[in-house]
Amino acid sequence: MTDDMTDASTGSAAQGLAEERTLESPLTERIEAIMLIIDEPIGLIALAAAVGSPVPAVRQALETLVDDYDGNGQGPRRGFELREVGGGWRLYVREDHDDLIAEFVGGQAPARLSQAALETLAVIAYKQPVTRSQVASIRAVNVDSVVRTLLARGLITELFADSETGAINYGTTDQLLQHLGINSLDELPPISPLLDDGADGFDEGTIR
Amino acid sequence: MTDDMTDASTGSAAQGLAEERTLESPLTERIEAIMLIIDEPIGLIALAAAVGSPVPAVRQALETLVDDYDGNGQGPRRGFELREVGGGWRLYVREDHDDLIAEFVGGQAPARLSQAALETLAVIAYKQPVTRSQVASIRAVNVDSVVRTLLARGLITELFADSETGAINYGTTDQLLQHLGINSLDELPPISPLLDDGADGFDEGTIR
Amino acid sequence: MAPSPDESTALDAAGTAEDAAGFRVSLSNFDGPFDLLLNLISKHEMDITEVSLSAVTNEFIAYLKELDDDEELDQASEFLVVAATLLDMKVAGLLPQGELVDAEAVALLEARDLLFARLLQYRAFKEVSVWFARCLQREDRRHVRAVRLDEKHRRKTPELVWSLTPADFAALALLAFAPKEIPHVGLDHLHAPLVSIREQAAIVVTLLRGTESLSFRELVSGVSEPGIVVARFISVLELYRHAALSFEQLEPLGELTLRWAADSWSDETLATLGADYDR
Repeated sequence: MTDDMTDASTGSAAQGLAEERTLESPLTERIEAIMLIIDEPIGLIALAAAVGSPVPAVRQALETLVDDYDGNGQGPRRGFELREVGGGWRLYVREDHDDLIAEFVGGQAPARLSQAALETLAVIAYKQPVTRSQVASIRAVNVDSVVRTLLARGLITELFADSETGAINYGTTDQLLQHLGINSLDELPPISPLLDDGADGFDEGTIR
Repeated sequence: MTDDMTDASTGSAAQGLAEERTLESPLTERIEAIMLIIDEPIGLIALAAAVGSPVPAVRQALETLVDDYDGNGQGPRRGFELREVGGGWRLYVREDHDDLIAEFVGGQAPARLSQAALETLAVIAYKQPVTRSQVASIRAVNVDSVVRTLLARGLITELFADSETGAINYGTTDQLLQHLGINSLDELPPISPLLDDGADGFDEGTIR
Repeated sequence: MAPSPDESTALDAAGTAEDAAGFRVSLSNFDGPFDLLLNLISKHEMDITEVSLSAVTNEFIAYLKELDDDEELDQASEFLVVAATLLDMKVAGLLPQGELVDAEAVALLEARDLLFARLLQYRAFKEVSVWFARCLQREDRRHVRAVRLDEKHRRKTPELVWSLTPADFAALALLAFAPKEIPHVGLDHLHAPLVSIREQAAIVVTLLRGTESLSFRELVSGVSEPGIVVARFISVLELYRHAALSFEQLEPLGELTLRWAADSWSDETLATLGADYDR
């Protein structure tokens, strides 16, 4: 019976806390929204500007979130954590799960590039700098995921954003040159846009 | 008194649930870890394989997480949510914060599809697998360039070539489902474009 | 008689098509949105044969002129689809139907049903495209987590196996650049090349003056294009109007024999020949 009482009071204390949380939750929610989409750590001041709240409040909300994710709030511990690294905040997979991630990533990325990836890479190599939509229209298929793969493999890189459209232009990396065993792009065999005189260098047997 | 009893029993039931949660939390954590690193939706079975747990357990853990993030668990509502879209699960910024994020990331809205492209897309979605000439006979206009656009956007794909005529059959992609925010083609609104009394079978209400 | 749409139907149909603002039709027997017209026709509340498609078309062209380019293209392509179907329906509707239900009449009815079906099907897809647009637009605004893999995890990816030589790579590039031409059905046959009646008349004149008489069959022998045959026939009629030739036909559908009969003929006449057919 006493236990029940204790439970009940804990319950209502927790409830009070929950209400308080609810009041501030919009700020933690806004921070979480930003955290979900950023690639690079974001500094406290930039974050405060992004969520439109004063720096001290943001700092406090970040602490709340860190505690939350570590399982020191009301909910369970999360599989990710919020960390301040190099002057900025960002979500990271909790270290406990690194092996899981390594295994998953290893299973995801095959050792060989697909035919689609290779053709896209070839288009970028010969057309660079080139945007994704330009590649897509040459290949007549969507190349978004293939471009991601090539980026992740370090075979291509983002060169610059088009000043007008903001579209990112891609080019190949030195790593590709190393794989091909050449020193510069000039050493790529010339291909003519017209097949007739390009056909010399075009050996069906080597393609498949 | 009766009320108290009810409260108490509810309380301990909730506690029981909480303990259960704690026990399974490693699974939700593992799922969260995977969710944090994927860049396309992950299907239930692939996810179960990744986290090394049976499918039913993973399905239940996903439900727990969805509830958690929606604020129906023990912690506060989160600024992100877990959605099943395009045949798999993925983390999204909660809709309430889309404006905040849009402001933060800037950039411009992607080009909208033309009315012709939308109608062609609708025909392909409902009639797939379907050839271009079949689409054209419904749309009664040449659809070549529209099909090209839809291919380049990754919304449709070439399924197979007709064994007799060699005509290419098109179908929609999982990416289209993602762009529509639905999980499968079953979620398309029903239309019955057939035939004699098609007007009756066609319920405007369900579409708008 | 084509009824003017009664109030309730008009309201009902207008309600379902309210966002289809846009093109309105004003005919002697109908005034309202184009969509409503289709509704009425598809519900058999208006007779397609009573609708002047040319009047609808004229109005539509006037309407188009007030739109900007994008809108114009969309609306025009839609109108073409619908108008073509209406035209088909009208043709089927105007053809005589015997009182007896013979095979031909049944086929005709089926053809009409088919056309209805086509119209309704087209409209169904058009309507549902609104749902597509709305979903795409809503989802465009959503933000999904798509963050590059941490360097620390990226290093765990298996080493890339690379086996292509620069020559292989160039061959791949050629393959990738080869235009993936989407084969298409030519529409050229829908636009028969224009045939000049004047040119054909000149040929007719030359042929007839060089000989005593010619049958029409001889006049068009070796010509395979229907357009040219038609143009030659029209020029024969025109030349006859100018009393430049005479013809005789001994029995109905029999051989048509042509003779050059002009007393005075100047090539200036030729220059104005067939002006009625100019547009």
